[in-house]
Amino acid sequence: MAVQQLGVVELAEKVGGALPESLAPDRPDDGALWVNAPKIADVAAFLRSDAGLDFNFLSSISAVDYISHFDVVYHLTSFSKRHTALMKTRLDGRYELALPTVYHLWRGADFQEREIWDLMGIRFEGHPNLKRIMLWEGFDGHPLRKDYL
Amino acid sequence: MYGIAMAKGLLVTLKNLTKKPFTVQYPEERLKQHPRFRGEEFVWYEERCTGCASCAKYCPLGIIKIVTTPSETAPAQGDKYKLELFDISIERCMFCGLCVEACPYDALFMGSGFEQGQYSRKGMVIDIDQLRNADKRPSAFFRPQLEDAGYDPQGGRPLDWQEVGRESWQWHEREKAGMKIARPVPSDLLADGPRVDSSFVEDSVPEPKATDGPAPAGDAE
Amino acid sequence: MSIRTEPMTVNIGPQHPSTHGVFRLRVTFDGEEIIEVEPIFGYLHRGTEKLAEERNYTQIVTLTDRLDYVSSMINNQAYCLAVEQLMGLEVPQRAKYLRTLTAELQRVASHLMGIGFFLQDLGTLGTPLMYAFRSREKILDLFEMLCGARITLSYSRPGGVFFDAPEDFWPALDQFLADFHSEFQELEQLVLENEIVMVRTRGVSLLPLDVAINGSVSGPTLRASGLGWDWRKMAPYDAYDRMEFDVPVATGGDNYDRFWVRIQEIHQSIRIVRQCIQQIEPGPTRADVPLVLRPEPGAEAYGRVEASKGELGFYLVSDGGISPYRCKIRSPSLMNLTVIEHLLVGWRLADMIVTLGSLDINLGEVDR
Amino acid sequence: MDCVLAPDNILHDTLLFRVIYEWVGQLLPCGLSYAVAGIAIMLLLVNGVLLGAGGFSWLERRLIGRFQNRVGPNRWGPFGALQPMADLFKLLFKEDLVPRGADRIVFTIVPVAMMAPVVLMMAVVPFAKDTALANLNVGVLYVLAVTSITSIAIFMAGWASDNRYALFGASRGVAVLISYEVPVVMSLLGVVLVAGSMALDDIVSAQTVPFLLVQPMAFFVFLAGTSAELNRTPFDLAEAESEIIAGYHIEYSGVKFALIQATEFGAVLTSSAVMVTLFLSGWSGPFSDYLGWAWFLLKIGVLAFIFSWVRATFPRLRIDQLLAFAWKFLLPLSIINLFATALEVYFLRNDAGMLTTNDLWLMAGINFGVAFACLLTFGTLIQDKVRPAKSLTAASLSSPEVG
Repeated sequence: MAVQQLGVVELAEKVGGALPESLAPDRPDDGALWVNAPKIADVAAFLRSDAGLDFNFLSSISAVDYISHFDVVYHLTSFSKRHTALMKTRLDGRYELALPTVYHLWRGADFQEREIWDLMGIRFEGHPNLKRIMLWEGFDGHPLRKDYL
Repeated sequence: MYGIAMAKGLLVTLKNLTKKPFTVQYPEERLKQHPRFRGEEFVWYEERCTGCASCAKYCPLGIIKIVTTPSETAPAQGDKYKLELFDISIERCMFCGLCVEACPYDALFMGSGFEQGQYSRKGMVIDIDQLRNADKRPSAFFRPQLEDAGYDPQGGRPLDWQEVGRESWQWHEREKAGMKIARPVPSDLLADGPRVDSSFVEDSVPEPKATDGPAPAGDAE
Repeated sequence: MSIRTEPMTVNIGPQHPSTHGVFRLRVTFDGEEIIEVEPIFGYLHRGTEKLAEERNYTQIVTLTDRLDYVSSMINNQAYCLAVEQLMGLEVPQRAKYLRTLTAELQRVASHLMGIGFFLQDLGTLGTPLMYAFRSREKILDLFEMLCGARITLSYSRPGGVFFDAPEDFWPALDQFLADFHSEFQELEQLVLENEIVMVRTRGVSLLPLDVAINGSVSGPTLRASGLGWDWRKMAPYDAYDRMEFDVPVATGGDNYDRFWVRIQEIHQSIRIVRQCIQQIEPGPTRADVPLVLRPEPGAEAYGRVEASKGELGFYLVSDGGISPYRCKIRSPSLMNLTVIEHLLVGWRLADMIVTLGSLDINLGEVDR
Repeated sequence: MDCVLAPDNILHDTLLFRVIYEWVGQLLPCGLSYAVAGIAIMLLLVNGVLLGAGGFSWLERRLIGRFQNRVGPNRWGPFGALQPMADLFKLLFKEDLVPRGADRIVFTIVPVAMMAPVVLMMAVVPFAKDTALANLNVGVLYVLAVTSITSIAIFMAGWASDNRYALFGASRGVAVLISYEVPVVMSLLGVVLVAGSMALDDIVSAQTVPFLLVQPMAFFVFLAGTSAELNRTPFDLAEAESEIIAGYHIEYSGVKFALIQATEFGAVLTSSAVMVTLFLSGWSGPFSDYLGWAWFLLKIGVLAFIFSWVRATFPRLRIDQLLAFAWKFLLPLSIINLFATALEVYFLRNDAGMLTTNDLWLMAGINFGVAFACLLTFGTLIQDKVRPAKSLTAASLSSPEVG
């Protein structure tokens, strides 16, 4: 059985039922589960622990700079249920951006969150070791941002 | 029992002691290079070049520098530019061959050498005169017409500009149909004396748009 | 009477023969035993993701060559899959086979290198490494035949592969497969059951499955911990859905198992190559795509493959321009290093080097 | 002034010394002549060892090259034979760096301290009939004593370098040397028992049957122990290239590095020489009255080949495994060997306390049996640790079931 991407409607239903007000409305219909930024860790914990979903593997975390806002994208995989899902959240503005960490759910988030902090400048609250990873401490700016030339 | 596998290992190395070494003693012996080898000495045919700078635009590193002026004779001869500068600074070149792929006129080829070591960075820039005077043994990289002619840059003779183009047969048709279709080898590639292909101008000058914006290589046609 | 001891902090790397590049570990030792590990990255950071934002879609292929530079073919493939997903391109059948074939050859080459350096780290004087290189060189020769380069290949392009294989590639490939069997057997005889290799690697640096999954570990490292998760099987891309192959799984999760899984994967890769040769049919090798691609604005794609080190993913976001708006690279080597602390603490200096070798990281990919 | 060496002089049996001494003695006073002859012999010895080290470094690199299916050094001179010269000149002209934090004096003494035991060891080894520089009656003891200097030199190097890798190397090196000293000494006791003498000359003449056959276990223990003391794979922990880069000599460069390297290669030769003398019946062989040196060199060559062969094949052990190997495997082996030999000698010797050739053959048979039994026992005991790889079962290769 090949791996399927989980339909967003089904996913939203489950998550919305368990964690009301965690899903962000009015987001583009791109097959992703749009989550309110402060709730990201809660939703992640639900996705991780729910027996029917069981997303035990964090494939990747990416951040995209849209100038007016940032999107943070989580690619999740479930080894047992053989499905994947896309979870997104949006951070408005460009300064003092912060997001709850998922480090404690998936240890694999460690370096990726550090990388996003390093290169994109999004702080992950609760990450135990949020230092720069590719660049050195004291580097000025976050080079993957669109305004960094 | 303990030690059996270790003894086996000893036998393996002992067996290799008697084998002929697989390494090649480089300056004296050389590995056979395939005709597609992407080497350093770029081969450029000024006669074929229109100065469209597709190669420069397509270079991921931007190491090709081209300065052109409209030639005085241009209106009479078509839209050819006069090249004043054609520098390839190969110290930063990564030999991806995208410039060769981008060239719509088959004017630029990869070379086949790899021994252009220099003592200074300045020496690593191939300028237009060097390109003009360079040995014209083009690599067959992205040039199926050379491959079909069985041209070997190592052993073959230098090729003239009329011999290297793909204008005399419809290579892109074959590209879409796959390798297995038999196709006559263009005999003009093998001719001894240079032969002016009168069909060249007519066949291969594309729409004028090719000079602005990255031009599609032949396969888009 | 007690002896007063002091922990000693040593920088292993960035200039160290066995850190596989410019990886640096700040390790605190108690005698020879490791009590603290801090990995430090970035010595090879070239800003690939930023560079990709200024290159067009075809030019980025050349950047991917330089990620995991011992398996460029698979990187090209992963990137091209992402672009094709982004553009909705249909890849010709022959190109799919060629990609599968070359990717498997590249996997063999990469694993040979991984095994060779693993054994080098174990302290062999380069003998298994030379035997591994003997075969790897032949693969590189095949690649040179195919695309004119040996390491930085750029063979796959969005929409297929850049060119069909030359006629003399196929006999050369057959010759390679014929030679490879005995050469690789020699390597196996030399090390696979060697008692010193056994005592050095069995039960050392254990990686339990739950730690591995939680740490986003993938590839042979994950499979050595007991989960046969292989994207080639789970979400077949290119021609893998038509290939018959097994996924080697070991349950111990120790250094030996990681080594063993790689050895077995080489056998499986050769199996796939043979099937490709049988099944491949004439046809076009590249979809009719222009050199400069322009996907729809707002389109995004996550293309993933099972690279030689693990799950390699490219997350591309387009804004309708000729270059991606964002190109995120999910590199398996970096993710596999998440568990490094778990693997190293409590073991000795000598084990540390071997464990690093068994993870088979590639710094081009870790730092990008 | 005719100087004649008194027969009770320790160097009386050394033909070369006596010739030089008596020839120079015609011109110079006897005391001076003694010194000149001594220095001449010393120079011969030192240069001989260094030359041998250079030659062996070339040989080993060529050999390992071929073991690895490549060529090895082949650029300079016929078959690259002048490669050691090229290496030497390169190293001589390199800058001689001393780290800032290093203990300069100790740091500088180290190469000499390392070189000394290697050269000193050669003093008692008989190259051919009557050719030992000094036929000490405690030759075996002397060899063992002299080799122990190495451990001090290694520790000096590690401590003086002000480098943590060097410290690792040094502490490993010392641990290894101390551990391996014990089984090596124990294994030699068996040889001494059979030969009935500690003088190397007597041991050679006692070997009507090479002691390799009479004392197989002792030979194995000695070979393994020597490998460890020489820092050669699989026991090259002290300078483990892939772990602590060069270990105790990580900070050495230029001439000092050249000396340390020469020591390492020279030590292989001198240890081989000792081993040849103790186990392979030294210089004896057909026509050994004239061709003793050739036999001697040939046997050294064979041992050096084995050293290179092993080095080209095996990975390295870990420090705890290495020490366990010494204490839990080699030491019991050598003790068993010692007891077996002692019993055999006790029962087999004749009234004069001598063993005949037939006795030696009998002992060879018994000892091989004992060795085989020991190997079997120990092999079974450690089977768990080195159980063979999982066989390629269907379960481990089938399409995965994820749960």
